[in-house]
Amino acid sequence: MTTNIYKPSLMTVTAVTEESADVRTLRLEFCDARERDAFSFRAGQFGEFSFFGEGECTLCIASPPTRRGYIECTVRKSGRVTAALTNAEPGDVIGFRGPYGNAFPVDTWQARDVLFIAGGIGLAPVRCAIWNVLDLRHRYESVTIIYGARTVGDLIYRRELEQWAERSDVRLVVTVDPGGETPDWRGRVGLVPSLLKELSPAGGNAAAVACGPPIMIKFTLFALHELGFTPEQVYTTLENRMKCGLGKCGRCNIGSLYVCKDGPVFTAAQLAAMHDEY
Amino acid sequence: MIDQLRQRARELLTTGEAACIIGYADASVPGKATPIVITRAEDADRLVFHAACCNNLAAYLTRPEIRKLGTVAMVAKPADVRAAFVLMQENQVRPDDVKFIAVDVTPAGECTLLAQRTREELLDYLVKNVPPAELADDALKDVAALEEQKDGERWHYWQQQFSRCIRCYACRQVCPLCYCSRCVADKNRPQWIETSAHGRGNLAWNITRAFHLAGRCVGCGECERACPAGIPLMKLNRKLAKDVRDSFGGHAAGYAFSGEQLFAGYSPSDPNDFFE
Amino acid sequence: MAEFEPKIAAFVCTWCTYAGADLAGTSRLQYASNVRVIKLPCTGRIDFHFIIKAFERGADAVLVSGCHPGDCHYTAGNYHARRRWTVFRKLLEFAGIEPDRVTFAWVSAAEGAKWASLVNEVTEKARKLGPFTRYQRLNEIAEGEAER
Amino acid sequence: MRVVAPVSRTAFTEFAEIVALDEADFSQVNTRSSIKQFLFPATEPILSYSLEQSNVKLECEEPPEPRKTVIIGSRPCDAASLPILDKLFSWDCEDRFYLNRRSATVVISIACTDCDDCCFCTAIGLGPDSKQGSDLLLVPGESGCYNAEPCTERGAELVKQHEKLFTQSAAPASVCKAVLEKLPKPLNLDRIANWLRGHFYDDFWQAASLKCVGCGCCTFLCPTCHCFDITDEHGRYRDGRRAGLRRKNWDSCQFAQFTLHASGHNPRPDRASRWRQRMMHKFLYYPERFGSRLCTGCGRCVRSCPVQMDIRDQLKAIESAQADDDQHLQA
Repeated sequence: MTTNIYKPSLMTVTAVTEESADVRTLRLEFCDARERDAFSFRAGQFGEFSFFGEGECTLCIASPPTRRGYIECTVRKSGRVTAALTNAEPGDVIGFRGPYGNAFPVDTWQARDVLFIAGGIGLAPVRCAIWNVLDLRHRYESVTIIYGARTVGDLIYRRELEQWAERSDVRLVVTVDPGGETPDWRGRVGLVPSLLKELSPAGGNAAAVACGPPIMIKFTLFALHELGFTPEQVYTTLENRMKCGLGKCGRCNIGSLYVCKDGPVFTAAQLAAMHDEY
Repeated sequence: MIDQLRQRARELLTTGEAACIIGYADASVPGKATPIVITRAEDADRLVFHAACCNNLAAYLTRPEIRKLGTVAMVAKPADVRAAFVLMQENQVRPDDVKFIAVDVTPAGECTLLAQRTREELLDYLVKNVPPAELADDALKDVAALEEQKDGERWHYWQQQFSRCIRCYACRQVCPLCYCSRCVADKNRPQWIETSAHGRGNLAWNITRAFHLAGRCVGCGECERACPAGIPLMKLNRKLAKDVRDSFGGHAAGYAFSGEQLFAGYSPSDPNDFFE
Repeated sequence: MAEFEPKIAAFVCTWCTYAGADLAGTSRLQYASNVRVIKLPCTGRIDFHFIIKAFERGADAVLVSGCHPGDCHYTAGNYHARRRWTVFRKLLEFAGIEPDRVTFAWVSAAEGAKWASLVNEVTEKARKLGPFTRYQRLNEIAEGEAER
Repeated sequence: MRVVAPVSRTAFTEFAEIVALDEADFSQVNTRSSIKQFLFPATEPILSYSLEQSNVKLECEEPPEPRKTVIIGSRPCDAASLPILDKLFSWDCEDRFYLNRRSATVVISIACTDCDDCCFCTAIGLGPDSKQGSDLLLVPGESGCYNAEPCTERGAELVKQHEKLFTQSAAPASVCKAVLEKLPKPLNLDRIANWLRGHFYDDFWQAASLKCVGCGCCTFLCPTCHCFDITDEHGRYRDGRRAGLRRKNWDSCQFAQFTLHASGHNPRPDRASRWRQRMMHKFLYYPERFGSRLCTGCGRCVRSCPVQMDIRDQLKAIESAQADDDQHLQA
């Protein structure tokens, strides 16, 4: 057993899915079978993914805990590490530390309606929870997914969007921002918050998860409030810059909360009590 | 002198010629001075100028927080004026956005408020009265002493100095001419300069800092003064100033507020003797 | 003991020196094999960081070469570069790096023979200087070998 | 084993390894940088790897065996930083890089008989002869001797091991009295925390940080600042494999990139928000989370600030602002 809390496990990239021009999903399997067997996590947790020689970056685990034997991460090319990760090929070995942070309380959503709202690459953490819920579908009441992206080209997990669209036990609405549609686009055009108001899901016995760009979250939370969702019913994940993921390096804090330890999942009620440092 | 300075500051603020004054105030620690930004005429009495007023206030001219305030009038020592001139030359500061409350210290150590106000007047003053401090014979003595040593000794000397660097970047942050919004030391694609405070990273950083100021450094000495590790950074800056002077027709930075920056240009007659 | 074979990084402009090196090759000129050539669009593109990075990666010497003054493909890239190096090489020397560790040269596309003899000369200089132990020591410390 | 003490080899005094006691200089008020460097160095490898395409090997995976270290001549303000840092590096999961060194380090402090214009330990609830963090506190006596006060079991053990160096003495007259008179009055730190809690959004921060140039001097010299970066550095090839190190490096909340997101968004986009973070972290967040303040009053941030920012002035201003608020409330 290592005493080095910064030591990553080695994982092999077993599949790479091209999600959009600059977004890839990597499927990863532990090189060490014992590590694989010992590993478990909960939906919403994150890890430190590293490409050796380039460094570490913080990403949520995008695959659900209900699927064992592998994890997935979805990464957008934006810096030194993410560029290396998006260029990774099957067979490459990368580092992983985790799981870290808290999780979506999916168990407490049982026998309730579940509403998932995501924007852009914000679908990655939500996807983890979506599959978690869908893999145990009988435990939950209605499942609604509202997903928006700036353009058609920015939509990720397209194959899964099709799967969800085909399911009778899932209501899926996909939208792109005005101007982001293509001639053959058959989904909706419009912003997520307005679409949400139009669909007006009932807040009474529901849990909502909302992830996406800050501006979308802001207006989505307003909309949910108007629809009668209490702030305690609404969850989101924050992604402040982190280095250690372990509550040591001192950069992800919002007030005296460490996003890496007290988050990344927060309720809208917690969010409202926080200062604007995310 | 201080009454005149405060009077001038009040004037600039009340007439609206300047939205703020960057100057010096007495610091909480006795005998020291600290930069101060004032926007109200009644605060002009807090301004001071004496031997402990060392910061190069031109460093504030490019800060977003200061730019937001509007036209700046700065209490400026010759080195500060020179730095502001380089900033103008490099199009970082619009000449009309800066007013000078120019001050100097006479050879006898007396602080004076200069009558010169416009940049043309101040340039004339600098050219006539203020030779570049970094090129003074006395200042170059320790450079020459080091040049005379063997390369191994120089290597050892600088390694000892750089080994103390903790990469706090105080040298960069106080420098009026280190204004890049993202310094090459903070870039990582590619990572030209390792961020670690080990010998290799520290050498790369200190060489880079010095060279990026070649032909631009006005010799105010703030980097060396700010360095918490006591690295003699001015020795590098002076060496470069000297080589630039000797190689490029006596060039000294900050004696022009327009025209081409030294390393933005070239001459077919530049030194060629070191090429095979 | 085998003779020390220095590792030399050569940063060259693609229009002149690289073509010159090519000519040396097609002319079947024999010269030292110690040089690793890194091709850049112009000498003006050869940043001083390249030289430092070469030493950080274990080079014993560096060669920088491009078009003769007046012959730059981009009119003045080599003039700009020359002005910078005039000062930079002295800074390196001041920091304690032997001047012979870095060589600057103009080699045109027609000067295959000059390239060959230049490489030989640079290699000979580096061989005489021996391994760049000063910088290697920094590398060892930075790479944790001192502790290992 | 190594012995570390203040030495004056250059123009200023710094902690360094010594081989003979006469190299040490115990006469200075304090050293330029703090003792944290011996437990939490400015840069340290936390992993080494080598790779050849997709074949990755991790090497040196464990924290190194620490060198047994005796720090002698640290000031009580430096020693006091260690119990504060212990909390951070041991809560939730243990950073053995720090903690292994910590348990291999003995701290012998010397109480202060002098201070300078920047010292303010008394304002922060410590004093020239505080024992926090020291294993053994040496209080200068009148005849050139030191009165040794063991503060931990380790300190007591040390005295026992070296009995012949010590003689029994009556409790000496406190030599710290004179310096106490020169040191500032205690601040009401609870009052300060109260103000901070209610003034996250306040013009104060803009005014207080306007002259800040945003260097890392204050954070790097601070004995309690502990934020770090993790970075990879490729090295040269070794046996045909690309080798490299992952390093843990000091980082500073005053740097713009500290919190910069990959998207370009920065939750702390300006000097004011970064300075606020430093003050809040020291006097509100860390106390809320770990029960102690991130400040020992060593004065280094005041002494070395290139623009003479003075945290004491700011604390005083905050304290009196809250006092006004309190009074207002009562009235």
